[in-house]
Amino acid sequence: MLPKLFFGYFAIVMIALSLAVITRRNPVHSVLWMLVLFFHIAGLYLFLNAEFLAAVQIILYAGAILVLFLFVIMMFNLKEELTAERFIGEWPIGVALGISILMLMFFSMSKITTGPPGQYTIEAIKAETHTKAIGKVLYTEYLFPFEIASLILLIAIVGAIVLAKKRG
Amino acid sequence: MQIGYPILSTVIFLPIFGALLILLIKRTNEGLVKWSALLISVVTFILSIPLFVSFDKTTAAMQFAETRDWVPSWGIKYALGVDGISVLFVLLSTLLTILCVTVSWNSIKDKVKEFYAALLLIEGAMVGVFCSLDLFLFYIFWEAMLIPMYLLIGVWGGPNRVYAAIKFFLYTLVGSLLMLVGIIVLYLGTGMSFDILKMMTTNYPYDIQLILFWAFFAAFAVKVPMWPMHTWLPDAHTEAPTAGSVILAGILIKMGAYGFLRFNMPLFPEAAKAMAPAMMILSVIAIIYGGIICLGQTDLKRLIAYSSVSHMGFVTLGIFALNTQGIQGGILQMINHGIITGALFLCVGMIYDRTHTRQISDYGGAATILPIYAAFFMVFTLASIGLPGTNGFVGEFLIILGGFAASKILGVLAATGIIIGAAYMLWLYQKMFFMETGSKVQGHNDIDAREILTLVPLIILVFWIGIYPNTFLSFMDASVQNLINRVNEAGLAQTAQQAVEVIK
Amino acid sequence: MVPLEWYIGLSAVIFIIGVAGFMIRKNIIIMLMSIELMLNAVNISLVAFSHYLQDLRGQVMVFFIITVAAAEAAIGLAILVSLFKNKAAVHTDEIIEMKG
Amino acid sequence: MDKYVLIPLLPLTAFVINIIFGKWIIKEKAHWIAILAVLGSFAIAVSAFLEVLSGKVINYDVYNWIVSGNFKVTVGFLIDQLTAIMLIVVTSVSLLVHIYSVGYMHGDGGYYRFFAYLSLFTFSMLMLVMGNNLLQLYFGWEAVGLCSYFLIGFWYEKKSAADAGKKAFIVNRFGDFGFGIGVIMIFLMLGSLHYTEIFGKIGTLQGQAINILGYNVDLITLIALLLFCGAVGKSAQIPLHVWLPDAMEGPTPVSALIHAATMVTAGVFMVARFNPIFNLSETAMNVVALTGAITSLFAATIALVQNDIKRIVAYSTVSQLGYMFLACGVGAYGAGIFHLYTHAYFKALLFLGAGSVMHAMAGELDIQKMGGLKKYMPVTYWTFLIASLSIAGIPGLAGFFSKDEILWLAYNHGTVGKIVWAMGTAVAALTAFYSFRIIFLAFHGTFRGTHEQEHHLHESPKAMTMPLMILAVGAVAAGWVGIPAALGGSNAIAHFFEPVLGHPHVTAAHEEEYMVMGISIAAAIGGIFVSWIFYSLKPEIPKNLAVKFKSIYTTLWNKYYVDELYDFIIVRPVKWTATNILVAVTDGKIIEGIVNGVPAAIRNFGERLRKLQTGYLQHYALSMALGVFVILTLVLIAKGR
Repeated sequence: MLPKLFFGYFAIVMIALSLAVITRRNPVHSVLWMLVLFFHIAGLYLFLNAEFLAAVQIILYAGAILVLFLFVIMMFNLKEELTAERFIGEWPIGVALGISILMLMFFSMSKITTGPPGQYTIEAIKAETHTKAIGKVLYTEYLFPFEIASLILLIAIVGAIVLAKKRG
Repeated sequence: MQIGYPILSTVIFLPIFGALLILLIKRTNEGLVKWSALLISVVTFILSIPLFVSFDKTTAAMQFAETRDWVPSWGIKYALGVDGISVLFVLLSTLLTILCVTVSWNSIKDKVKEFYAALLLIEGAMVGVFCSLDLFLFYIFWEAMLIPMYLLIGVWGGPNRVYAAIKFFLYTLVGSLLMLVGIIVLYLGTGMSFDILKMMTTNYPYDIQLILFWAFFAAFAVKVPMWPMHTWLPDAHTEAPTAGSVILAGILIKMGAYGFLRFNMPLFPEAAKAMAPAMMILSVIAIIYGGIICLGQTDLKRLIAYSSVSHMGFVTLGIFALNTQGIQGGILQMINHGIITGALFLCVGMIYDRTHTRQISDYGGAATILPIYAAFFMVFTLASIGLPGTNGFVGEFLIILGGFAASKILGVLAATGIIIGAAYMLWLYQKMFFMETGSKVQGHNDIDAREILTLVPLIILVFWIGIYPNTFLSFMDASVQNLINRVNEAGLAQTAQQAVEVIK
Repeated sequence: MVPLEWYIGLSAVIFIIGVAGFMIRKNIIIMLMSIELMLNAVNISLVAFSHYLQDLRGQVMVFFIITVAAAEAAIGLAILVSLFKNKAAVHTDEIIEMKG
Repeated sequence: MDKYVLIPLLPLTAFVINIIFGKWIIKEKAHWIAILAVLGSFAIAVSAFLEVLSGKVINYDVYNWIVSGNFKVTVGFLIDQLTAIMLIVVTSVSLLVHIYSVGYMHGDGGYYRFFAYLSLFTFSMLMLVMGNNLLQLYFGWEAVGLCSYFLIGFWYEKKSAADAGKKAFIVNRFGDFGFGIGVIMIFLMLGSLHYTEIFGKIGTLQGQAINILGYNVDLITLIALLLFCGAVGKSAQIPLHVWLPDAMEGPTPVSALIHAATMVTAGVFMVARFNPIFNLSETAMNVVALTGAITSLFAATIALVQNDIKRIVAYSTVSQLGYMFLACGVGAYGAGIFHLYTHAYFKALLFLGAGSVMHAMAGELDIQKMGGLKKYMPVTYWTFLIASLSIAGIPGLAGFFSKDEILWLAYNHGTVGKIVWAMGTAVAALTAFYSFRIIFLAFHGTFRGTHEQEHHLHESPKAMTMPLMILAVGAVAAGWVGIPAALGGSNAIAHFFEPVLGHPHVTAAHEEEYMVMGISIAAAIGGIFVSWIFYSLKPEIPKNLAVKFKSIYTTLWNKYYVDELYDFIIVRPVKWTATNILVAVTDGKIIEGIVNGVPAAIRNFGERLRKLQTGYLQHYALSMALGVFVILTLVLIAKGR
């Protein structure tokens, strides 16, 4: 019962926070609400025995990406933003479409059938520690995608510099 | 008949590589661009001469054949070869390209290296079309040719060039797409093979033949162009630069008729036989219609373009007469038309370089100012109206003979085309060269040595074919006979096959 | 034990909120944030699957997604910066060069 | 290689040399090459003639021209009696005209060109008469037409000359159209185009009919008439006679050579050559005879009122050609060719004489503005007079014998023969009248031209009068080879032709022949007499007549309005169709409409579709979401089933 209650709290708060993120007029507020959301997601990860991911979530998302967002927002004229129209004229269509797709998703959820469980039981992970377990998988089975991921990051760095650099 | 190099591949790819090479030359160095284009085209022509010299005239089989696997999993091969029907076109292509290079020497001043590269690319693709023995390869060359031609018209053409280029492109593309569908059907019907020779010996059911016949017809009839798909031709010719018109008239529109001979007839013999009367009627309409409409033209190039419609009507008439004289005459007339109309466009280009007008009414009295030019133009005019002793006569006579043998009425109607032809060509000649000298003609120099040298090879061919056509007719004998046998016997073979099946 | 469906349902809701945010907001920054929302929603379901199927591959996937999200945010914001420099616009109704 | 090939080859060589080098190197010496070549041809032709005279017939192939399947044609030569006489006519007249032209064309800018064309013409004409197959005949046929085109339009700066050349070529093409189809029919029916094989097999077609648009037509008649079509065009018979009078725009030597002596007679030659075919069809023969007779009368009446000296002679040529066809039509091929042969000399003489007059008059052609030229140019006068007497049919001169032979044989050829004989005799009277009209108006009386013209009057140079005199001898003596038996001759020429052309056997008595002869002599003398009264004695009579019978006069003056008729029913409608229907409507609207209509519809659709492309990011996002929704729905429905 306790886990369900716990989950219920998380779920309600996270949905509320998400809605806040997309509805706030001031982008800074959105970012801040998002920060709170990310902490909650990290919490949910802990709840699911993914300690390493929880840490990454906070360090990377909360620490890096959101800060990046904030920096960019600082460059813009917030005053204008506060008076501008928030939503597009066709927003009800968007909402309706979103709800429709959501209905479809819920409808199809009943058809989910899970495959056979794998070898990484909670006990096994606990015995090996989560970080070590995920590291093992990452550097053996997923070595090649890992390298590619690093390449993507490299390209992102170069790209970001090229794009944001003043033309001259 | 052992030749040390794969001659067909060389003739196809030498100009293509040459074109790439030219693109690497520095833009400002126009002299080098021109000379290397000339060199490449001349070398290509020289390399293609063995086709003429060591061609074995006794067999209908494919000669100088080359076969390599290309995409084995899809049954695509790199197969080349020529027979008596196609060999002359290869030679004509390589010859005309040289003349196109020389005639454009001074008239193209803009984007020079791209122009010559496009010209050479077209040459390679054209030869490829005539040599391909694999339908896939054929289609690639067929479409590849379209792009540089489109550019030739669209970039170096006259004031209304974009419209003309797009019209040309759309027309041919629509036809080609229908053919593509046909090719895919054939591919499946031949057991996953694009081998043309294999298709030539396969008998398809009659209904399929009929559908495929029309699919291929769409592509080829547009190219020819048969009436009523001809309206792109005057626009394209009028707007194209001289070299473009020459290539267009000389080779490109021959591909349609060549396609009839290479695909429509041997692949779908029964359908071809059944559709022959319809084709002949369309041809005769083209002859007369194209001729009469010439009388109403005011634009020099447009008139010659419409005369092409009329002449190609003769060609298709001969081809679909389905007898030896008709088909041989048709093939010969294709060569003739390539020479004559090619030459006429060269001539028009030369005078256009001087006067910058295509309006017939602006001319007059040119024979006084440019006597040598007038003499050359006269010879081609006479060849165009089929005067005996010139090549035009041999072709037209054989076609009318063949056409008359197939259908008396159509033969007679086609013969009226000769009267009309004389009427419009002489009318044109009179307007351009006789009577008082027009103001725009005044004060120009006669054609120079370069231009004379451009026209002389064609003059020689005009009389060579006119006086001793057997040099060329003998190339086709075996292949044409083979084709006719195929068309005539296909029906029998099919019935025999059905009979065997019934017995089983 | 919380059923798997709950996690997926939560993930779906957040995903759709992200989608809706992307669709209805004019501000490009918010739109980029909506994308982050969607990615996180997917992450949640992946981690949940990983947990329930006792397979670490889901978490590895999340790891990659975070990487890509970081890259995406970097590039997206860089584009935004250069866009702002050029047009001083952060609203989508101000950027309609693609109008036919 | 043997000498006969050289007959056509020499002029061809001269042509090639002159046309290529004439402009820069040869220039004023062009005539040497041309004359030497024709002289060589003439010499060989004479030797060939002598061989034929001794009974030899030369027939051999040089090389295969066109071979296609079972169709095979060679270039080859046949020299029999018919060809031999033609060779003599062509080369001799050509030689004289060449010499004459040295004087006539002196100083013309296109001197080398003129001689080159003359050589080319001689070559073509020789190919025409020497060919041993139909296609080679056709080759020569078209090639002489081409030369005629070149030479009529020789002074191309003049619109009328350029028009006349074009008209000649195109009108001839109408005839050649029929001729070409005839050639093809012969090949399809008989499988060969060689004379020997055609004549050998033609009998097998007798009685066969062919179905044309539901009518059964006798095959041989059809073939014969198709061939005759060509002859009608080339020899300027009704209804294709319109080009010949206009052809007088060319230099006069050309008119003499091409439009009087040689090319225009090619039609007669062809009909005679194909006499085995014509003989098999009564209908075709009658058509030939009547066409000839009608043309003859028709042209003669027009000639009565014309004032242009060359046009009168041209109409007289048309008329005389009609005579020759008349002869062929009654089976008297030999007589026809005989007339062709004599006509070549006296008509060439008339033209060259007219040229000489023009030379003196500085290009003036109107006989009303001449008069009294006798004393200024005696050689021209006397030679012209001899030619006129010859053409009028005064006994003893060449024209008399050939004309008389034709009329006599026509008279003996049944009903049709009687009709054409009557017409022929009428024509004889008219011919005498208009020929002497020229004599009286131009050479007698007083000069009516301007002062400058009168001052300029002179006899022509030697190079021009020499040929006139030689031709005058021909105009007198050429007929002596055909003196009929009734006048104590042996009619040698008829016997000479008999192996090739046959000879109708006439059993009628000499008395009857004297009667026919007497009528035609009377007609000729009567014509001359009336002419003398009209134009020498009482010049006011013709003027009064012209006023009195105004409608007839204007009809004749306007040549029966045939040109206008053709212009109205053929030229204009075709041009109108070309510009107003084909260019404007069919090509411009219908085909282009369809062709441009489809892309236009597509573009229109595209224009509307483009509106969807708002450029608004969210709209794309919305449509993406919509797509996701639709696809998901479809997937779920598909899975649910």
